[in-house]
Amino acid sequence: MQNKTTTFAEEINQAQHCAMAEDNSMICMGLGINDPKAIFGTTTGLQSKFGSDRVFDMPTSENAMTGVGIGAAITGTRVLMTHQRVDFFLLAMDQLVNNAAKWHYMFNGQMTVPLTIRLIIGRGWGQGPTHQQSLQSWFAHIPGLKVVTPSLTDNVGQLLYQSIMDNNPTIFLEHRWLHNQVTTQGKCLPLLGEPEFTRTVRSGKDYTIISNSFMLSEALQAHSHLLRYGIECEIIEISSPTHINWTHIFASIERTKRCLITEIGHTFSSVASEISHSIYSRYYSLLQCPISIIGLPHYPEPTSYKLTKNYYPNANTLSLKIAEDIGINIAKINLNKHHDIPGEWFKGPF
Amino acid sequence: MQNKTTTFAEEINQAQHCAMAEDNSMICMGLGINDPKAIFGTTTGLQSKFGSDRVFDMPTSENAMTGVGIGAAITGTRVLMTHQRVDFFLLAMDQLVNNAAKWHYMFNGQMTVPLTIRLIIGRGWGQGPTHQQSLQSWFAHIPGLKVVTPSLTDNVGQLLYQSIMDNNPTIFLEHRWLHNQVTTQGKCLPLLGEPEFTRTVRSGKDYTIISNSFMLSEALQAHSHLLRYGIECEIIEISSPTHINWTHIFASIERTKRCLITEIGHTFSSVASEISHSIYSRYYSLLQCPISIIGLPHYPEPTSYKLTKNYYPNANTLSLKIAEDIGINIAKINLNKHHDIPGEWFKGPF
Amino acid sequence: MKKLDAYFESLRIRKIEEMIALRYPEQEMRCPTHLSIGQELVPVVVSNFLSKDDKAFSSHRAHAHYLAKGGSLKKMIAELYGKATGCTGGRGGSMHLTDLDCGFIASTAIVGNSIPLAVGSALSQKLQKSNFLTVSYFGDGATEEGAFYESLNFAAVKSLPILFICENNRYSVYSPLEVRQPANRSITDLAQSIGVESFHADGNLLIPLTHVVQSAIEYIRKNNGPALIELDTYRHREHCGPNFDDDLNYRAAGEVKTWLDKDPLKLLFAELSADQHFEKTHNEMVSKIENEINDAFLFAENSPLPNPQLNKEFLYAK
Amino acid sequence: MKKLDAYFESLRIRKIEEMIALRYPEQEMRCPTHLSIGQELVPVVVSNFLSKDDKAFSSHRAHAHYLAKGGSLKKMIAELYGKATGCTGGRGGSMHLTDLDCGFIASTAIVGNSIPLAVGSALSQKLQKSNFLTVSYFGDGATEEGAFYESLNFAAVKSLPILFICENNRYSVYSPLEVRQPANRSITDLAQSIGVESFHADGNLLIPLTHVVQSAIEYIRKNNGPALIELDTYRHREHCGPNFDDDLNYRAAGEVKTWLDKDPLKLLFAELSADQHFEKTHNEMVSKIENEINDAFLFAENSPLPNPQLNKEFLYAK
Ligand SMILES: Cc1ncc(C[n+]2csc(CCOP(=O)(O)OP(=O)(O)O)c2C)c(N)n1
Ligand SMILES: Cc1ncc(C[n+]2csc(CCOP(=O)(O)OP(=O)(O)O)c2C)c(N)n1
Ligand SMILES: [Mg+2]
Ligand SMILES: [Mg+2]
Repeated sequence: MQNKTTTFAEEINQAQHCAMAEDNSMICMGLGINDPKAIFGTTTGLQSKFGSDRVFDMPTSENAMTGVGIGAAITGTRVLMTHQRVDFFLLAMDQLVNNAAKWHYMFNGQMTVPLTIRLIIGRGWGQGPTHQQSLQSWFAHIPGLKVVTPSLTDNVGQLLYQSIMDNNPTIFLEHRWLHNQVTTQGKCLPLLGEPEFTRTVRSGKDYTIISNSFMLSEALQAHSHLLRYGIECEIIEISSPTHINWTHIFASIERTKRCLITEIGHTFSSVASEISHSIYSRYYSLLQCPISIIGLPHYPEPTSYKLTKNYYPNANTLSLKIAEDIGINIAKINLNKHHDIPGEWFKGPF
Repeated sequence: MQNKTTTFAEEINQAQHCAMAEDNSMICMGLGINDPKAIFGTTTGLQSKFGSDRVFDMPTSENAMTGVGIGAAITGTRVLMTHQRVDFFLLAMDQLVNNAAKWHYMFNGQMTVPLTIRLIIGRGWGQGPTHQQSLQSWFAHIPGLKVVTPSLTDNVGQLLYQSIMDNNPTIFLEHRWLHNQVTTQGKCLPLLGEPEFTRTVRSGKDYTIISNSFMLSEALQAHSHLLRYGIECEIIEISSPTHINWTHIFASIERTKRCLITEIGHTFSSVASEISHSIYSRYYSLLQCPISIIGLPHYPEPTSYKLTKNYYPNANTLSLKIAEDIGINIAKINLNKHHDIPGEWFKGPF
Repeated sequence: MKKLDAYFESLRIRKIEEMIALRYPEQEMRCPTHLSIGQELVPVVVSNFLSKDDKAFSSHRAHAHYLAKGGSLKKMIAELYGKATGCTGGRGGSMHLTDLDCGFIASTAIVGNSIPLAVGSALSQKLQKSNFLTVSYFGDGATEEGAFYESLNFAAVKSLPILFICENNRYSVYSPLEVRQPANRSITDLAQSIGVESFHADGNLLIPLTHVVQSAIEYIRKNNGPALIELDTYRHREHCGPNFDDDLNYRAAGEVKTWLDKDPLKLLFAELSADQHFEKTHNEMVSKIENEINDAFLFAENSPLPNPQLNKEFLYAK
Repeated sequence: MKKLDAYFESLRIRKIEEMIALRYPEQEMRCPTHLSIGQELVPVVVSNFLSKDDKAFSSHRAHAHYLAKGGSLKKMIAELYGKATGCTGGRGGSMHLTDLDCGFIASTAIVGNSIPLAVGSALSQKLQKSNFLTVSYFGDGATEEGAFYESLNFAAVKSLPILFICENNRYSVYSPLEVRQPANRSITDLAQSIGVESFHADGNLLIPLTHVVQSAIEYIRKNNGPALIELDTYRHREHCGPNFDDDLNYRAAGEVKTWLDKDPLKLLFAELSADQHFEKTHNEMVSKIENEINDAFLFAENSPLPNPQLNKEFLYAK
């Protein structure tokens, strides 16, 4: 039983079920939350279990609905809202930044905002310029928001459950390509545990990779590939860019003296730039090579299959850069698959 | 005549008059554009000169009006829109990011977006949490936007005129406290000149200060103060964070080997982090001290006079940090004035 | 609502705001401040039908809404003075008022932006099966924001117990309605066609105002659905700040005169003065109000300043 | 509009989309694709009243709007195939179509987000004193966005020459109107009360549809003011993608049947078939259409792929 497999999407689903059961006041809303596709299967069963007062579909009104979520949250209702793409949520920045982020602060601690907003990052199959933005760097720039960026099936449930139960406004940035990621159930961290927002997921002495979201999957592949050449990379997962444990990162850099930071979105003025600045400011005289940031190129994503081939950095981009920093030659991994789908199970169209 | 004084606001006004005269298709819109206060005096005379078809007030509909501006721009109308605070413009992020920034790119160069959006950064007199945000780092993070951040009266007219005449969507971030900044008219750069987006405004061999917007005024004071101690700071003005001349910056760092970057907004994932990352990645083994970033603390601005005393870094914050980096002791500048007003001329309330 | 109560409650708010106006030039209330002078009767009548468990939200022009709902005067004045005893300890200023004890949840400074919050509060009330409602105050300008429209739509879809109060004072800062809304726009009809039961009255006249508020609240309680009231009103002074600004001529002199003649306090005073006992009551009440106001200003002035060392506190909730 | 023209123009679009549906599973058109099958008659009739100098904007479901306006079929299919010859060279895909030659300015993928753009285009037309107008196509879901409301308000304030076409197909993805809009909502009445002259018709019936489009366009040209038409319509297939999805039961079987019976092509075919010459014309037209479609697919397949080396191009305009 303990070893049955479970997916990232199932863990997300489970976390919502448990939170709804735990807090009777909690509500879940989102476009299509109870439709036949149940937001990529992540909201299955919620409405039938908890009723349509607590779990409901809503109008295409991202801005006001975010305000409604905040208004409900500050008056005693725990709220979880889901959007199928980050891009749609650009309509709600006023409510997010001017209200949610500042509320607890500007009313001097008299109210809290127990609101979590799941935003799904799209990728592939021609999502194109307006269906694939990630914006973790925007959210992390604003004081008062909590940003959570899960990468792995073992802790995604815990991260979501704890985000929901936390009394701060939280942006939960969920990558579409992780939904089918599998792990064995026994390996999942308990929902009730305290999340470790900065974790070492692979230990190594030669090089530090700081990563999150789908880029961590690429980092894991790069890690295995480089091991064959005797290079031991340490991978540090940043599952909350607003709650980084700097000591944890610094300890790794002191050992490896080399580092690369992945960025799930664009890199200019990004969380990665910030991490780089912090590391350099402490260890600039210790480092053996410059810190690399690997993220999206500085232009919108085109739609065509052909044009996106190299838009997303992958395990090869990472491995080659690391090998170069260390000064060895390596072969490329043979990534014999379509670059625009997460796996053969995906047949489009969304 | 040439030497009559002129203000930052007058230069802004003049640039708009000239642009409207130059391009007959151009329109100007904004809340209160033709009201008795004429947006802090910056839009005076536009409507009476160019008529109410081309210069008009508008509904409080920031989101759609931005879309209207884009729609007009792509169909042959040059557009200038003004908002009295950056904070209000948070309502328009969908139009800005999903349309304006990407349009030329995603339609493969077939259309251009000659749209400039003046956003005024508030400060002081209890502007508080929702009337003082700057967000240059957000805008600069998005590929396809041009961000312009004027600091000085001598080039603000040129920067605005050229922004308007440029066929790219441009965010013109104008600091409220600069409006009364005075210079002699002869010192203003010609509107028709090509802007130098990265300029050395003070030369010095000991230390590089990279700055923009109102923080540059503080940097200039720090510069004079430090000169008394024999410290020669070089001040580099970044009047467009999206169009940085890196060679220019790098040349300065090679000489001074020390540097501080000011940030007009919050510093986490900021333009300053990005500049720091770039400098370090090239010169980490050359630098004699870590790069400092000086911007707003990581919490919203409170309103009370008492609570904001140290919210904004000033000339002393900069001088003391620089003196520390260089290893000398200096006295503080006596800033004998209210910290929440730009000058005695300001009596509230907005 | 009783004339005498309506008059004195409005007068109290008027006098509070006049004192703010009087003392604003001392430069001790250092924050943008939007006075409600001229518009007091609306929240007085609305609040007359509410209890502490009903919630209220408002905008930048919130003083009268806060006070009428029962918000602490001392805490409000202390807030304007940026003191630790202010209703947000000096963090929010005039545009961010709150007094949870009386159900005044919050005012916010971005036009239209507290309307969805109020709808969220009504959603909470519905989910909690409470019998109370939420009031959302905003101006005519706010109805131009998509947030207004989206909020009304959702409130109607979910049949939420919310009363939208639109104080139509014809201006958004200096901009008249004509440059912002179509010529024959009726905000009442608009709201009705969105799906919210809508009413309209002159906000300066006690009897129709009372009647319409009562009808709307009865409607909400009976139908568990939202209602809106559009009320014609007028602000006497400048948009933001303590002064009169009719020298700027953005409002026609005739228009200003008509509305000042219709000042709700003037009208009520005239009616009440017919009663010979009124003068005495009036004098008593005025001195009571003035004492209360003086106390509040003394309280504010003597209150400690907040401690900037605590500026980091409450960035995140525990 | 003439029955025969309406029929064949709609049939052409239907057959194009059916071919897309047929070939989509080959996994060569790798982008989200929203078919208009069932809703073709609306843009066919609207476009019948437009010239190339009238502009059009649309949403995610744009194929029929683009084609009816005169957009190049070859460029559209090539776009779906991600080819260099596509209308945006492969950058925008199915959701970002453009053909400036015919005045189809753009479709965009964020719900409601092209409505303000269309208003901006109408503003340009008014400023340029042109006699042309702009059409803005969107769905029932888009009317829930504040952008819709704000756009109509501004178009009314400025009396802009714009025709808003709301294709009410009752669903937003799988969500029925009931969970998104109040029970008795009429989009037509709503738009009217915002200040836009509004009309309503069954989008499946040629005669009332033609009539209403003609009236609205006459109104715009005569009054220099905006108009809106709400048209009842129905999409036959899934929201996004090539398949039928009624096995999912999100639409009642009876409802689906009623609407399929009212398929505008079916109705027109039945009427036209009364004429004995029709069969011949029909066969000729069908083979003409099929040839055109085959050519377009061949063109797309044989077109070169775009060059990713040029990916940086056009980030900024010169
Ligand atoms: C989104 C936004 N846009 C603009 C402003 C500037 N502003 C502050 S109050 C105001 C007027 C609003 O008018 P109305 O809603 O009628 O309220 P009134 O001031 O008349 O009470 C404006 C435009 C703002 N605070 N927020
Ligand atoms: C702002 C935004 N929210 C959500 C979506 C996801 N989405 C894409 S199409 C669609 C349905 C819109 O319904 P409607 O406007 O009625 O158009 P239809 O698909 O019925 O033609 C939705 C919700 C989106 N693209 N943009
Ligand atoms: Mg008003
Ligand atoms: Mg629809």
